[in-house]
Amino acid sequence: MSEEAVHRALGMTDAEYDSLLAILGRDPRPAELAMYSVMWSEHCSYKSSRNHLSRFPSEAPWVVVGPGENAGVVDLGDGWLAALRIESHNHPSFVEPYQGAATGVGGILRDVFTMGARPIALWDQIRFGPLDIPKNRYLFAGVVAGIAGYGNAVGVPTVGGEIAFDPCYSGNPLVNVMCLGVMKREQLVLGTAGEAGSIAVLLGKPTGRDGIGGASVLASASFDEESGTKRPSVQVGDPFEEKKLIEACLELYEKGLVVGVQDLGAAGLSCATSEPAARAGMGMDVDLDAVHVRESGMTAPELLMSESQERMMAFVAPEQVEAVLSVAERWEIDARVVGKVTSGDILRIRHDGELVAEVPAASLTESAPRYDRPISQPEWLEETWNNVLDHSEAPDVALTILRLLDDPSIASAEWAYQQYDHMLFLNTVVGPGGDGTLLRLKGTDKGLAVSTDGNGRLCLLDPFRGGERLVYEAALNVAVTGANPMALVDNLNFGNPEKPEVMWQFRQCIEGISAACEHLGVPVVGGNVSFYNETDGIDIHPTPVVGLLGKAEPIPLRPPRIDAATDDMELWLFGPDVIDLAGSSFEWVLHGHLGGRPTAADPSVASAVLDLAIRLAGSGMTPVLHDISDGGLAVAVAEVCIRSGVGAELEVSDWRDLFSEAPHRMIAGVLPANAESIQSLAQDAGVTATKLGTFGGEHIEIRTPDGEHVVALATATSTYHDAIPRRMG
Amino acid sequence: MVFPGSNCEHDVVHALQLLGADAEIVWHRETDLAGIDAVVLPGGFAHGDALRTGAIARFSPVMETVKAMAESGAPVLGICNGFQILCEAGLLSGALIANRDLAFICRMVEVEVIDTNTVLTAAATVGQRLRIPLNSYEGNWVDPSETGRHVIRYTDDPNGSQHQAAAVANSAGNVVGIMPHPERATEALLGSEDGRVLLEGFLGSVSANV
Amino acid sequence: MKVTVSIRRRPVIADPHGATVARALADLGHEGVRSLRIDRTIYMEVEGEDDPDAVRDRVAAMCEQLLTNPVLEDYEIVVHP
Amino acid sequence: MKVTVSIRRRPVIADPHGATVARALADLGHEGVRSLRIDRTIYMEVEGEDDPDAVRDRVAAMCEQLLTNPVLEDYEIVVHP
Ligand SMILES: Nc1ncnc2c1ncn2[C@@H]1O[C@H](COP(=O)(O)OP(=O)(O)O)[C@@H](O)[C@H]1O
Ligand SMILES: [Mg+2]
Repeated sequence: MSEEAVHRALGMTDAEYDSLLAILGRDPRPAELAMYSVMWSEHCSYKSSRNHLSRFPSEAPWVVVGPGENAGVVDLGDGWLAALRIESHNHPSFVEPYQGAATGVGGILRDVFTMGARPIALWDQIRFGPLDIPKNRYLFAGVVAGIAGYGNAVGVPTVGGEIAFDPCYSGNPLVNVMCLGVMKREQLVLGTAGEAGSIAVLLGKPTGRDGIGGASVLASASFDEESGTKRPSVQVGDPFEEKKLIEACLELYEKGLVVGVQDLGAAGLSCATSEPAARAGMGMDVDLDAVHVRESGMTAPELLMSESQERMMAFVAPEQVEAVLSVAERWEIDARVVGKVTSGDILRIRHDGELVAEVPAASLTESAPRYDRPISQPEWLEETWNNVLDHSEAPDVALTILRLLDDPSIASAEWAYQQYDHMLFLNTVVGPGGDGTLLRLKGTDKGLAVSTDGNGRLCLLDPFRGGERLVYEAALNVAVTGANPMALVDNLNFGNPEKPEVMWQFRQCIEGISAACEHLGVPVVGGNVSFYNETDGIDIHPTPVVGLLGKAEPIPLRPPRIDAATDDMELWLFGPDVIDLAGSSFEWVLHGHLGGRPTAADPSVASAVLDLAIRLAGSGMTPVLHDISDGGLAVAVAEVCIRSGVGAELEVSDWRDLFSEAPHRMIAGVLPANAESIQSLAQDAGVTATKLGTFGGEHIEIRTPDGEHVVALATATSTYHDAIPRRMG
Repeated sequence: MVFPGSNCEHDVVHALQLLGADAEIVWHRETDLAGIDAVVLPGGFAHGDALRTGAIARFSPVMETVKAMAESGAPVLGICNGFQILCEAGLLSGALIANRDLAFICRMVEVEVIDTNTVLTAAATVGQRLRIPLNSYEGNWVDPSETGRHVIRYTDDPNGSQHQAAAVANSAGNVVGIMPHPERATEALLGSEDGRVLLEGFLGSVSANV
Repeated sequence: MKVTVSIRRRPVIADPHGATVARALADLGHEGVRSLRIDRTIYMEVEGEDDPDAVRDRVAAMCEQLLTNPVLEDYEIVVHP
Repeated sequence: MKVTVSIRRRPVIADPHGATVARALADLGHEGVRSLRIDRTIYMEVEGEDDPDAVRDRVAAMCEQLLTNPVLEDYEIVVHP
């Protein structure tokens, strides 16, 4: 095979190959070609998205580390820092759901403890096709088992997330995972190689031929013929090794034994050598013969491209190497000295005594190609906006509520989160099942709240408004626990970026997310992009997922909970009464309709409602506070009733109020004695407050102009809890 | 006692300190436990649950000393994975296998105390019902020999455990294994304080023992 | 009719538990274990005494559909007459 | 030297995995499975080509000490010459 053919087989375009020739001024050696092909891949170089990601606001006084490192880091005050990051493992999870999801968890954990932080919690955002298709049940069960299997065993609780089902994910499930870590300021470490003379120590699992399909091309072109058949399609995660790696690294940080650390993920050693060197403006000499391996006879390209899990590269001052190796030994993990940082900017790699690569370290990262791909608004969009559903006919409200509670995207996710340890570390104050998760930070009076949200239908109908509303929804979820939004990470799951319509959706979502973040003063500190989520040329709905971190200080003594309603409470609604059914669960679940144009967020209303939510949560006067999202007011009330085991009676002036998913709205359970003070709080905030009715009884009774609609609490409860188990059999 | 792969050690220490005990973490390679009056084997996944849960941990150097202490009557408590290790080590009878429904279960369960003659249940009363979080995949206790004393039982049957046993003791009552996590139920803020009566009983029997 | 299905992870796929056990054996002083892998075996009693080949085919179908993970594993069926 | 250790759970001990799989097979329309149990098999490469009996004894020692739990399991060692 000619070199040209090889670079194409490695996914490099001729133009990219030419710029590589220009950089080297000669033909690349096989190992060099291997490194550039992975480092310049979409996944590692963000070549289609970089230009757009720069649009995100990423500055704020409390941002310690913004996008560009393995995880974002923000200042929590009193010497505490939080590190957060979100990442996708969509395609591997389709190939092998258990291991795909498991290794996704392992990867995001490494991104966080690479920064010096101890990972304290995980959130999973997972999306599949409908459960009536066996393959989707298999994928769903496998992914949940994989997250549980790895997260529980590695000893990091999975305290929340999101589960959604839609036909567009049938051939392409989405598996995103977010991780939050905390550390004392002194422990912060960056992914830098440090000064000339620093020693590179490779920690963790031996390197095997994992996830290097590409290398087979090289191998068969230049090395042993049959080695192509030796390659595993799937990587197997080892949470036990990762647990030891976490403890070992944290001890290294506490003892101040490292100058920098880089995890090995995509692009393995290629990335873990070139990136830290480039960040430090240094070069590096690397000896592949020193790398500990799982299989014999691995070639240089294989060693450089291998994505074997549970590995970290530490950069250490020469006099500390002994100490580092003994920490590794105590934790019973392998550690090898594999390289030395050099002045200048050249990355030199030897294997079997021979020089196999000699390239400018920075050229693998900074000189990676960037594309401004063509962008155009889909023609079908206008049409879709005009395709509105006629709502003159009132539906059977009671039946509609049950249909919505039976929708797996709305129903209880307990089937999944019961399989996750969500209590480890004794921090979980408000766990899965409500809105945002609320964690306490032991040794302080701080609470950390996180909500992760995505909405493919909204973003398909209007990617700008959808992106904007995602951020406001996440913010409200965090606010109802009493926390102030402070930082955001995003995971951009999109279709094929070579289609101008997809790039338009991508750009619009980024604009929407950015606009909301700018208004709220919330910086984007990190994220991830996943393109090419398509099946047979059909792209998924544009599905950005945001993870928002908020801080409550002091943490509320009695934070609002979804399950705290009692029969002596009044039911209140806060926020504008706007009717918006475009893209709603009502239209989709009941009518299979996806059309119309969702209303835009209203920034000033959003701020007012957020402030009110935070004040109410802190005041302890609203034992129940729950935002209105999928399924609208009716589902929000039903969820509170079901979780609390108490009925409710309420009245609305228009049945559509019950199912409207207009933003910036929440309901509360309030003791009559507090009703007045709460009203005045709302007044001060400039938020409309409406008493809808009261909690109590065995039924959810709703009065509309069309009459009285009654759902037995018992029926609602079993419907809501059985929806997923019933389908999973 | 911390084994590679344990993960509840800090939680146990936190809870015990909350109850006024002075607790420290001991690495599994230690052999000298001088000055230590009682032992807790915390939950987690020692050695990644390779082969059988607890199978490898039982050979850790520290376990020799733990056995000696157990025989001398010192209070020894195994929680979750710690329970599994005590069974593998032969300090408790029976063994733990996968939950009946083959799924990891993390949720609040209700248990009933049925025997108060152990270091863990000493401060509780027979028939007392407690809400404590369960968190395990291999929580299904089997004891073909029928020699184990089950001292706490689930009021429902979450995992198929023989006699619905949630906690098991040796005949002397100084070695106890419990599957749910009492250390996760010691603060109202986190949802339940029912684990206190167990851990307080355990600490009580420690001072009684020395 | 007794049937055994030996299911084995492909050699190239890592087996973390096997590696951990091998290490533990060495720690316990058991020398000379060059490699160790832990796999599943399924022991079945299947109707159809008269026709072993039919039984094998049926079990093969079970393996393809449910018993094994084709992405990670190979299997071997033994029918005991 | 290749050694296989078949570890089988005592019949009196429940086998949740086996039970679940048997149910799933029936649901999928696979008839005639009278009983089904899932057990572990350990495949080892052990030094000592010259002396199979010694190898067997060493592996038996590993089984007694670590590889099996007498409360639950019986085992059978096959040394492949
Ligand atoms: N959608 C996004 N929004 C903000 N930052 C992003 C996004 N996608 C990637 N980034 C940032 O780009 C950097 C490189 O990402 P990546 O190469 O995936 O890191 P890693 O190799 O650690 O997974 C990270 O700091 C990440 O936070
Ligand atoms: Mg990283």
